[in-house]
Amino acid sequence: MSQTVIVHDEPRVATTTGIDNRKLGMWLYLATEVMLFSALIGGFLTMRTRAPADANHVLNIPITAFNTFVLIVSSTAVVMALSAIEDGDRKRMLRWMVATFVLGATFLGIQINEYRILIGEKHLTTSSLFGSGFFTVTGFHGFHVFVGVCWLGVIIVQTLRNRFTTNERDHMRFEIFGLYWHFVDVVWIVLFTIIYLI
Amino acid sequence: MTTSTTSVAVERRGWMRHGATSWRDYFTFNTDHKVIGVQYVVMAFTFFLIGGLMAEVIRAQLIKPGNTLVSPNLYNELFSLHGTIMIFMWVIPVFTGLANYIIPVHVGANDMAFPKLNAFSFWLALLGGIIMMVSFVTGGNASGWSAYPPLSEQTGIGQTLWAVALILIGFSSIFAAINLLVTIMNMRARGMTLMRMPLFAWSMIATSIIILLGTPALAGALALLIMDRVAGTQFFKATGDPLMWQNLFWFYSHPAVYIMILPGFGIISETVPVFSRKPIFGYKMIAFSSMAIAIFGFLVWAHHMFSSGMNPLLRIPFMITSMIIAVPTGVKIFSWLATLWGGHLRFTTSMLFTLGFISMFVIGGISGIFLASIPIDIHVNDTYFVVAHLHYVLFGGSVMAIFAGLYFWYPKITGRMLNETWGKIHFWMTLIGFNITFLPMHALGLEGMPRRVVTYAPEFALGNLIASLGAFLLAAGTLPFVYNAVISLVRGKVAGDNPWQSLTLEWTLSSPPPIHNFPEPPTVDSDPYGYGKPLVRRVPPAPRQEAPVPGGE
Amino acid sequence: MTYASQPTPASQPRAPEDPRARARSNRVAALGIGVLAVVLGFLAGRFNPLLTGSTSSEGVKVDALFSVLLGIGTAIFVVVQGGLLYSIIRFRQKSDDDDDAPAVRGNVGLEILWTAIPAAILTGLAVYSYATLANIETPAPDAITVQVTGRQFAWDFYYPDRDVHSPELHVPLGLQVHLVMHSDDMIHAFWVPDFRVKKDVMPDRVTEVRFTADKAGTYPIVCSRLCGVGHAFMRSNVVVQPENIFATWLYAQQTGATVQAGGQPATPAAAGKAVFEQNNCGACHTLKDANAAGKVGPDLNSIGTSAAKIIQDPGYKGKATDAASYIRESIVEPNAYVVPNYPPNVMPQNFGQTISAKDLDNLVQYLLSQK
Amino acid sequence: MAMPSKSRAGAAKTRRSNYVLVFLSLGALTALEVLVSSMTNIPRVSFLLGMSFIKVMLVILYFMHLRSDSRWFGLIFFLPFLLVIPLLTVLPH
Repeated sequence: MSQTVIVHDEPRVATTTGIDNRKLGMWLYLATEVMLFSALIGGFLTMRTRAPADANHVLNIPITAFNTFVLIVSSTAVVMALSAIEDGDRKRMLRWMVATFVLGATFLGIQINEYRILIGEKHLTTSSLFGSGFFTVTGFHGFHVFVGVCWLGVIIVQTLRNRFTTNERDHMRFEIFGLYWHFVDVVWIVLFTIIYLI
Repeated sequence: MTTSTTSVAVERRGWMRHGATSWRDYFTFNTDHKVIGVQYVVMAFTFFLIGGLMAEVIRAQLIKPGNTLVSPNLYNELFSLHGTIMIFMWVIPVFTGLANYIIPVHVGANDMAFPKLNAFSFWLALLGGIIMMVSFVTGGNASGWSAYPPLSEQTGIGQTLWAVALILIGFSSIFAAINLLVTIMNMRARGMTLMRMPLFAWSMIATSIIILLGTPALAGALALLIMDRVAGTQFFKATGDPLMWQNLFWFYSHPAVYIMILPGFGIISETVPVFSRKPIFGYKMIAFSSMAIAIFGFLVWAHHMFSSGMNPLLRIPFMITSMIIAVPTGVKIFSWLATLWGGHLRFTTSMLFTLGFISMFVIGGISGIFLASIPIDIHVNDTYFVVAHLHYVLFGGSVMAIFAGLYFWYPKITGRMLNETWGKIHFWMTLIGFNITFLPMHALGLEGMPRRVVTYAPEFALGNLIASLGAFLLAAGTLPFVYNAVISLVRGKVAGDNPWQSLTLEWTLSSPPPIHNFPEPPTVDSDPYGYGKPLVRRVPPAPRQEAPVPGGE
Repeated sequence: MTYASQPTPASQPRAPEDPRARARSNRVAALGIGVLAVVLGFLAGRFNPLLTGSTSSEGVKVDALFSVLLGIGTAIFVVVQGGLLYSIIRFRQKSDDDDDAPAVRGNVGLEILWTAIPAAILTGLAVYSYATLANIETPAPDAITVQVTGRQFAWDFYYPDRDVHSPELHVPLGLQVHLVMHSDDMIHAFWVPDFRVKKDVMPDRVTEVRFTADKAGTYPIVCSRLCGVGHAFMRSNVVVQPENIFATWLYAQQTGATVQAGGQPATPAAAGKAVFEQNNCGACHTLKDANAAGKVGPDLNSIGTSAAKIIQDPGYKGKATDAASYIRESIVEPNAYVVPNYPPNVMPQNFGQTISAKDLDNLVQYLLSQK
Repeated sequence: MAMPSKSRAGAAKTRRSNYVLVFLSLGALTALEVLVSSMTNIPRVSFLLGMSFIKVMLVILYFMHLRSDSRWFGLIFFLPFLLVIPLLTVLPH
């Protein structure tokens, strides 16, 4: 396949802080994401204060609580896969990876179904300030989950082709994916409270 | 790698390239930070010329009241795109380009931390720039570079393209910032503690932090604007909250002025000691003031909204922070003055632009204090006073610093010197043209001329005529530079490794530097400002115990 | 490799110059620049040539604040530019000299000084600015209230007590005026440069501004927030009149309005001309009869005759069947047919809502009469 | 590189039991949240925000290893929150 070579010519020099470059880069990127979601959440909250009457009563809390739980389980699956890598246990790693993938996809499925029902009931982006905020913010989050699922899909395929193993380098690659995934989970924990519960 | 590391070369990695031997390599997806740096600078300068041309059309329209050179709608599109291009496709990317070229060498690294991401950032910026130009052709943004809704929700389809382009450019800039931060934090030469870094590196840390934390707020606001325009949401419509755009927009766009000036501060902090033959005065204060600006710059944004419908009480804290933010900037200016004072000044073109920078930027800084004071700001907000202020900061400041940097590093990048005579003609035409253009605008604004108008009351005719004539001189002044930069590539005097006798690491390398920069990893035992008598060179620094920097520097 | 390995030309020091005398002359120069800064700063503040002569009592206070800022700004300007100029002249490297300067890396006292002094000055300015702000925004109990509506690209001033609308703002001399403002479409900004007052006019909320005119006369009202294609033309006037004349004007407007409502003297065309002026159509359109010379939209000088021709044109896409309905359509639904060489989406599309049915009829009659 | 391959397996084991503990707490808190959200006789919003905060910190500190990892990461990640506070304070006004 075409993407094999690149990896090995990166010089392995010690970094100034002792931190891996990619991990540092990912944390910096997450700082950016914090601001991005803060802006969007700020937009949502502003719409909410402008029209407190367009409440969230149309939303289905039990199903979404289940969906939140799905995302929490998936986060746990990621750390389990990570610890499997640390143990050098490829089989267990793969199992937890697939579990994460399925859970992520389940989350998206439930969210799409929620959208379908809401739109069927004529709750649209255009129908209220709450609708504007709800679809935009949850949609952005859903897009992040989608990106994460695709990313993990690539890793799983590479694992099946033995191009992703439990060595130290791939350990770092998976840890970086994990940081992204947990962050998306964290965002959802916040969104669940702000949009659905309050 | 078997390639010799002492000569310029190019490596092929699939469809990617690393390094350049001919001009063709500059049109490839190239992962060499030096190639990317040049790509950025050339792209940005091209957009500078495009944006400048727009400015000339604007000034030609305003040469007399009631002029009908361009239609009002085209006029609105022109100044909107002029602003957007100059900020997002000229000043920000040209600094990114210079930092790309210089920072890895400054800190003693062989490349940026993520070479592929680096190349991706450049091509993303170019894509954004192209979409921006396309948006102009399709009937573009006619609501100013600040694109206040609800107006920006009713303008043509080009406004959506404009927003998409800005999101792309924004993410390009975020990736570049991550790259620079990781490079500076993680890839410094042995012995280079934070306090031994060149000040340009400090300023890029501060700049990158602002980009990292500010740009996503703009991206979020643009995303909401696109949702409003495309998906029918109501965030910024009259039923929603148009003021929310202003908050989100300025939350990024005020810090963005520091994105556009801090790298300039960094460049000036390099050129002043070199051409004064003196150590920089107050290294730590300059470094810390950059960081102070980066953080406090986020707490002043609402001073752009003093005359808006915002909660009147909220204006007060923002006035105080806006006043105080002038202090760290003042510290820098006084430190540069103190560096000059008692030096042995060498008036190269780079030094002339450096002095021009200090002189012009101070004027912009002083008018900034006027704008921080709410009662004055209420009167001059959205007038030509603001136009004058922002050009003194961004042209008299940033652009002068950019030219100081270009004249300074051109020999390193190309291996040849720029012609000094043409350089001085460039400088004087720029300085004089600039002041003729923008000085009268202060008075125009105070007397009652609003900005963003296609025509104006007859009593402002004289001031506008002077400004327009100055703008033509200013534009003509750019031509010597273009000629000089092109002709010197072949005819310029060979530069040698260190034409300015500078002490930063890039001057220890050949000009241009070899493909992986340092044949052997450099080691550093002091900051790079050890100019002056008594010669401290080769003498170890005083046996004062350097406290180790937390985090394992 | 270290920084220290840099090649630097080492040359013998030139003919010795007494370093103490040199330092002394530099200190004197620095002191001179400081004195010059104080003197010029004082003069600039005292004789402020840039912002004076406001004709509102609030504006006078703003001008006073401006003078102080100008004085301080001038002083800072002189310090920095003076330091620069002196350095350029005094510290130029001699042509026979290739040597470095004496190394000075910092001076803690100096650095504290130039951090603390600006901080103190700026804090003082913030306090003074706040005091001025609180002063100029204080409501007066006897203020008269006018409701302001901004729309593309005209102002409407409404006196609720008398039920009077006017395209120009008339205010009494020496009385505080309280404007309560709202926009029908975009964000506009109400600005009277001579009064130093400005406030955005928002579509989603009400904003207020207060001023007290000190001097009779007519002053321009400017929209300073980009609000669309006709932004530059969105202007009006504020007429400051002694209280009794203002009262007479208001009364005349009120009775005039009543007479018009009764439908007595005004012909529909004459009333339509008032509507034309009220909506500032002249900002964008040329119409000699109304002294309008706008260039944004089509010329209306002979619209009464050309309208009939346009609907005969094969390129015409609208629904109008005669000149009157064409004119009406062009006002209410401007995008139905856009005259060639003019851009679409430029004319506001909400005149159907903002102009009353009766006014619209009159406006159509008026335009129809322009042959 | 960053992670010396010391006793990786041993560390992993203690971590794993931590993970399970954190997972259980997160699940329990989510259930509690749903319960609280329908109650009216308590300061509902403060409780919900508090629980949400605890969940977020659990994920960040344990799943994202911020508790044991380099201090730099904490600095990088929490710095933006300093700016979020003024932004979210001003926005809805």
